Amino acid sequence: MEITLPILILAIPVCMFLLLGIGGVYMPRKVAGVLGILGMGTTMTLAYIVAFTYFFSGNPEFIIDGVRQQFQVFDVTWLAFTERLVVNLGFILDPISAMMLIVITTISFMVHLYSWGYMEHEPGFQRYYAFLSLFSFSMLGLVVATNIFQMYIFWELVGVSSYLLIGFFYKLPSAVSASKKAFIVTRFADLGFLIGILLLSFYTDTFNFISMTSNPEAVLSSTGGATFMGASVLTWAMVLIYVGGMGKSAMMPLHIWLPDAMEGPTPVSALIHAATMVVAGVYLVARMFPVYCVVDDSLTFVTVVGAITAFYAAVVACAQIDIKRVLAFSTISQIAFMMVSLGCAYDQPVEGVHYSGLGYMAGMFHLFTHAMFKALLFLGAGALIHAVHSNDYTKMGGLRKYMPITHWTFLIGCLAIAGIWPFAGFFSKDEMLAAMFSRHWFWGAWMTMVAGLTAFYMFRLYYLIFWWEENPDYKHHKPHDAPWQMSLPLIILAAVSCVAGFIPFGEFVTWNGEPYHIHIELPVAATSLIVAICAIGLATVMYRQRNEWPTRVKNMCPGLWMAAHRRFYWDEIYMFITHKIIFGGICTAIAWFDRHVIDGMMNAFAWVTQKVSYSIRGMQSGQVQAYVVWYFLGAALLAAVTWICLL
Amino acid sequence: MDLSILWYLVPSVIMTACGVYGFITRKNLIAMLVSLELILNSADLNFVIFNRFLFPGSMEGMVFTLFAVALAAAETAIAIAIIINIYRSVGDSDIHKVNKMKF
Amino acid sequence: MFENILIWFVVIPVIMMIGLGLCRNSGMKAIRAVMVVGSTALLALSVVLCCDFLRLRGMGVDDEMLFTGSWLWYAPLNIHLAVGVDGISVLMLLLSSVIVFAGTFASWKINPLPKNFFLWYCLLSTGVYGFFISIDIFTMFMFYEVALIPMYLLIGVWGTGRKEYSAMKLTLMLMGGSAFLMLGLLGIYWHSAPEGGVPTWNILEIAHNSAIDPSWQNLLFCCTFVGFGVLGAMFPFHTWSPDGHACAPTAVSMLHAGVLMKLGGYGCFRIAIYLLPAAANELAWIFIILTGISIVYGAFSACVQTDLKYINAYSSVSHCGMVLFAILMLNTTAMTGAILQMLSHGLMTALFFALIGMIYGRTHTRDIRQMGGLMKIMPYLGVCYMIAGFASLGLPGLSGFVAEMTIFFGSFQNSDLFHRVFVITATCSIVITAVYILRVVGKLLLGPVQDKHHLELTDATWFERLATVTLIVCIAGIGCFPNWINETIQHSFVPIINAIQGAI
Amino acid sequence: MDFIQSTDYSQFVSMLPELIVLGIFVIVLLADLFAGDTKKSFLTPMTAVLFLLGTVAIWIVPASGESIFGGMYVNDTMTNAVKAILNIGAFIVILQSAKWVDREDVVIRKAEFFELMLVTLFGMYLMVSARHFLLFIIGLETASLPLAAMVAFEKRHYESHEAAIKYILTAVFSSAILMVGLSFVYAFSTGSLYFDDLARVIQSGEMSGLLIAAIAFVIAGIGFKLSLVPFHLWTADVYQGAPTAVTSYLSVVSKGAAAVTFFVIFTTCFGGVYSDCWEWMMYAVIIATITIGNLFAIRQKNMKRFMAFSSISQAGYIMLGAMAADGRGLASMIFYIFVYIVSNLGAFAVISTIESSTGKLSMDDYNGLHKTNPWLSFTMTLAMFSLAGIPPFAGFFSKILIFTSVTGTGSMALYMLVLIALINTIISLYYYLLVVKAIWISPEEPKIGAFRSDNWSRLALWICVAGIVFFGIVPFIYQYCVDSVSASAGMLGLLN
Repeated sequence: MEITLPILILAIPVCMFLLLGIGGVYMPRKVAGVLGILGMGTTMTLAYIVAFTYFFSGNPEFIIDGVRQQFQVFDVTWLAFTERLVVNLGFILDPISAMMLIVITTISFMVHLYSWGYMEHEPGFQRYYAFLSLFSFSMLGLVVATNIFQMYIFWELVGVSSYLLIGFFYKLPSAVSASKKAFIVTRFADLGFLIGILLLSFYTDTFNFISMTSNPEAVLSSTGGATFMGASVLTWAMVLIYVGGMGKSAMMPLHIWLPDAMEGPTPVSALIHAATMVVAGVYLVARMFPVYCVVDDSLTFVTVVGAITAFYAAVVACAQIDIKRVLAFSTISQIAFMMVSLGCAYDQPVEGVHYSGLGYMAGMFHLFTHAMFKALLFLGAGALIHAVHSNDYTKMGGLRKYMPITHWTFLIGCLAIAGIWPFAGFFSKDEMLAAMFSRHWFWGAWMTMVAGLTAFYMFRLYYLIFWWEENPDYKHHKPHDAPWQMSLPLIILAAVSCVAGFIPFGEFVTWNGEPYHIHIELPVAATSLIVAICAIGLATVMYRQRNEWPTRVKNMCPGLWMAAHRRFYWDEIYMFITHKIIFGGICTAIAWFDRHVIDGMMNAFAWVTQKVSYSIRGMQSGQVQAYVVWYFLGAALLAAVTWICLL
Repeated sequence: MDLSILWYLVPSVIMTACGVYGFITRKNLIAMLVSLELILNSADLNFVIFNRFLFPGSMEGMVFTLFAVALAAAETAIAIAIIINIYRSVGDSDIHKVNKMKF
Repeated sequence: MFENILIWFVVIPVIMMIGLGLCRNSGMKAIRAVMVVGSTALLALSVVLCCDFLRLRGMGVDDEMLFTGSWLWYAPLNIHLAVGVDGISVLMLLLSSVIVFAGTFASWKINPLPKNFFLWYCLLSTGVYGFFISIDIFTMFMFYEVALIPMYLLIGVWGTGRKEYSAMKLTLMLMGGSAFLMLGLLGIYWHSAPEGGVPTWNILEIAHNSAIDPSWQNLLFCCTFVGFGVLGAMFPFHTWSPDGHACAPTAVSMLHAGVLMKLGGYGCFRIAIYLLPAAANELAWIFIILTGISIVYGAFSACVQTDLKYINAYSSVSHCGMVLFAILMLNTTAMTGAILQMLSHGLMTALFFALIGMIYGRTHTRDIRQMGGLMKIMPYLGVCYMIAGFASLGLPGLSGFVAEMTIFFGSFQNSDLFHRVFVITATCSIVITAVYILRVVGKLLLGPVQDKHHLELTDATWFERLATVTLIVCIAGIGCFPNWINETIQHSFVPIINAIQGAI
Repeated sequence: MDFIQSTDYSQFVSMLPELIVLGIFVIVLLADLFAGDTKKSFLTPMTAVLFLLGTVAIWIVPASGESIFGGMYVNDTMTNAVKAILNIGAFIVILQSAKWVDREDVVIRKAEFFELMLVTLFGMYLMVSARHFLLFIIGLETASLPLAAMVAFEKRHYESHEAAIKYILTAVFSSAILMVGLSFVYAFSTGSLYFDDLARVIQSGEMSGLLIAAIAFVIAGIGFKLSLVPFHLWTADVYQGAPTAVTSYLSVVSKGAAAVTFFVIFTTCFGGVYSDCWEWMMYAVIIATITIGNLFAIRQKNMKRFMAFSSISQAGYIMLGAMAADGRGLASMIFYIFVYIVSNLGAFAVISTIESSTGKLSMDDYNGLHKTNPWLSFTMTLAMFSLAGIPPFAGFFSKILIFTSVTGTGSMALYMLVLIALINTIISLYYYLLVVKAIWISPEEPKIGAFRSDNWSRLALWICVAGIVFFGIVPFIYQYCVDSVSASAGMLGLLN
């Protein structure tokens, strides 16, 4: 395939960023918006063309007797550390990158469109579109990375664009601190990523994904069985790399930045913190999947972290008041789902498991569907906030007759995430659970429970927003549906969420490129469906209209509720560590030490010199006779000492 | 009886010591000058002695002494002149009164 | 003599000084004219040199030094005025020219005594250029000191705050360093020749003779490395840097942090390591510990400062520590990273100090607690400051990232535990850097406006924009297309690495 | 008897420099006598011009290179070079004293001032050329006694008298000690006080307490003129009290002559016991000199006293050349002296100009000087930088060259000595910068109004500035020192 289109896919957003970033100040906001949308639209179409060529052209570059190939469109040298260790910038086409191209460009375009309505009256409209383009560029660069270093580069770039977008309302201190928090936490994770890359590249002498994943055993052997603190070096490397993923994908304990990130504009949350950037971690694991498989411990680590996070986030989501926070935690939990399902995948046939790579496929599938319906939910939430001017469900309630479009689309989103047939979530979740059961019954059961919780809190949210009871102040200002630029994306995404489940995903995306025919695992599907429906029923009972149940439940175990509401005090712990220990303890101490000890030493020299010079002034007494005494003694001493020394 | 060199050297050493001691202890400028002369003379004495006892063949020590005496005279002259100046301006020839400049 | 292009790097500033001497003290126009013409000429000259150099290298001329020239100066002691450049010096000259150029515009409205200011400024740049072009350690040292002393007056007269104290401290500490340096150089000179040969000051000859016996090398290495390390702000000899930078006027901070501190790193590998390789192999660990400390130490101290200049001074300690740290790793990649870090740190710190100067010129405070929301008031400066910040915390696409990554990957080549531990420690600095940079950005540029009087302030003027844009373009240029620089540097390190390998 | 017969009075011809100085002396004397007691305004220009001509003559007329009076007196290129350099110093002093000697209470004695100065110069010439202790002593006294009169020149100032008495007493004492020392030396000799004969006698290995005492006393005696610690204590008071012109003369010219003489004596006649004995004495003395001088200079406020201590520590640096004790060392020492002359006289020229115009001498009076007298401030700054050894000014080169020559001997001890000296340069830099700070940085309003200094001192200032700026950059002066030394290396049996 020739190089033009891929180049353009990356070039258009970055040019748009420069154009809007530098020239934006001088152009009216409408122009800027239109430019941004058009740019993203073109990128989307190009991405579609590329992806479809990849999947359907049947070109031997892409598919050889039914097995999809990894194909590097281009791969140019950027920086040569040594002769062998060279950083390239390139564009890889393989099932997951093609799939991600579609996801990213679609959601990004939707958000561009939506923002035109949503951000209409905000100052810095042009800047906003510039940042969106920057983000799209970085994210696309990340998914098409041909080597892990390129991924790291764009990893940092998405981090900074997320920083910029979270802090878009930079006059609000909360937004500023949230953006700072997001950047620093992910940066901390990236440190792990970096060290992981250092280790890996030191042994394998390459950054390139294909050469690493094509024969992972070589990677293992290249480390020469080196171990550090009991674990093999490769395990360390992969775990550290995964730490980077944990940061971006908000796995525990590095999840704390994501809820705060909701300070950003809602479309941004939909784009970055629901659909695309936060799944970068999943994408990373998927990229390196074969290498993870050769060191099983790291894969187990992935699974465990995912499982804990999924449950934790789901529980916390049940006790949030801010609707965006609820969605944020549900995002965390869903990403954890994908992680677990990746962790449960095998890369070689296992007896008793009819398809070993199922977890991988399912995880990617869920990534795809989740992107769609979670973006839908966020955009819906955006519409609500747009109407009510508050993130808080206590300010809402009974909105269904005021905002029908929002209501229906939101409902579809909820059903999808709850995993109700025939919505998208059902299929992907079913596959994932099947994969988990095939690894170990425990994972399956555990995650089924989480799925139940998911259904519960989503419908709690849904009912509290659209039913419960009408908020009295609708009298003086009546909420209404959003303008078309905002409704259109909602409808499109809702439609996608309805049908996406029927895509034969396994035909396109599997860990080794061989197609796989999805079929419903009836027992698994049945259980998960039943659990979900029960959860929804419970939610209906509790929250359909105003009643005493919620308070009663809350009072049953107030401590638990409070803890869940305060997210089990993770932020407080972090606050303590960073401010009290690092700032208050280390930094202040070091600064003091520098000023008073090190600098004091230097001043002490000067001081001592001054003192000495003052104390010996008596020598110059102004008395000739004293002078002569010094003179004579000096001469005599000189003679005497020399005499003693020499004779 | 013939006197060994020591008989001559000891007095000169004593002269030196006295000179130094006197210079350090006396208050009066003139007295200090006198003690200086003592040291100078002891040096001259040394020269003469060494010449006489060690190198009877040559005359350098003697010549040196002659010059040294002359120099001593010149020094004394200038010193006296300055002492007079001091006496004029201070009204006293006490060395302890001339230590305005110090440290 | 004047047919050699390198000489002009010293001649032009001298001409500028003469020209300034002819200006009247109040003739601001004439003074500016001289400075602009001169600094532009220097910039052009270094660009020409750079292109010419690359052309020659492209033609396959691979002498160690190009454009060499040597003129006997003090015959009895075999002192020459010997010049010559390799890729590194060329880049350093380019850096210096860029910063001198930017500094000229950053100090457009300097007062009082603009004439004297620029006189000393030119003397300073003479020293810097001379240092980078000379390959005779005597003249090198001479230019080194030429570059040091004007700092005293530049800070003392035109500075702010406790300027007298800081100027004196800076001068004395740097001179203290150069005392040890001098001793080391004398030792190198007298031992430079093989038995019975004529001792020489010429770097290439000394390296070629490699006659210094190891017992002496250790002593001399410590002397020279400490001597240059003081200027490289190596822990614990760095305390001149915060005070000095905090009190210096804008252009001087720029030139000092941007170029002068690089003299330290440059000297460290050009003299200490290249001429004393055996000792370098043997004693590197001591200084690895010290520099490793200063990386983390500087970063941590920067976290709690409230004065903008102190923050950048401490971050300079951290970044320059990174330079020396990488040099001591004694392999091509890491040392290349060190040079990249020098360039990048030079540019971005210059940018930082320029911006701080501009902000200070408007708000008349450098205390971040008294400022806030400046992004709203002066968006241009705010954006530039953010770019500088991102460069400093190593954002891809800007120079800092390239430098740091090269350093990390290079340092990681040394596979023993000692090195590993310190490399990991060094990598931690990327997080701490992010912390203090974002802290400053958040307090200074974002958030609500703290002081209502700031609302009347204006954004950058044309010359300020010119100064900043020049630097930003260079930063982004290195950040986006690092490889040609990378290759140039790597090629220049070949002889040095060979010397080190040969001495093991 | 045969001495008389063999005496050949044509020998005097090869004492050309001395003859020239004496000639000028006589001319000035006669002019003074027969000119009647007008203001004698022609005296200064006449002396200056004659002196300049004499200097040029000394410089261009090649040295006879022969030793006369049976080797008592040597006139070779080295001594010629030194004399010429001393002449330049004296010339600058004449220029900068021009205004002072026309003050109404001095003017009647201005001829005497010049005469005394010429006499002392004559004495120094003898010192430098002497190869026999008798001639050396005569030269020393001729050089130091008239200085007492010059110090006392300010009749109306009490300080002048105090300075004079302190000077004369200590001078006589030290010369007495010196003579005692020489008498010991004589005891060693084979009855002759020729340096060469002594050198043959005094060989390493055969050390005795007497010899050590002798060497110590000689060091003390010459150290007095060089104001080495602990023989320096007169320096500060005398420099402070004496007329500024005399102070500057004392601080450079007599020091220079003494330094070279010291080198000659200790390398020729005591050369044999260099490493056994006096190397270590001088080691201690030099460290003490540099350090103590610096430590005292830090606190000084009176500029002349300040310069006194700075010159003490400078003397320590000069004597480093003697530690090298070889041709390179001597050459570097002479070069250092030359550079030191222009730098120090540059500083003193500024001080005396300011003093004679405003009578201000305290460092605090210099605050903000640059506002009123930019050129004087500029000169002072250059002089301070040069004294502190800052490139590209001459002082840097003299310092580095002398360090280089000292380390050239390759002994570790001398490396350490150089390190100590280098560290001391930091302290010295500190107090030199204090002056610069007062001039440029202190915010107060200037206490010294703008004034226009007379042309003589202008000329002096210009010469000094030119010297400070160019002596380092143009290498041929050092080359000249090296050549002259190496040409006359035979005359003085240099070590290694």
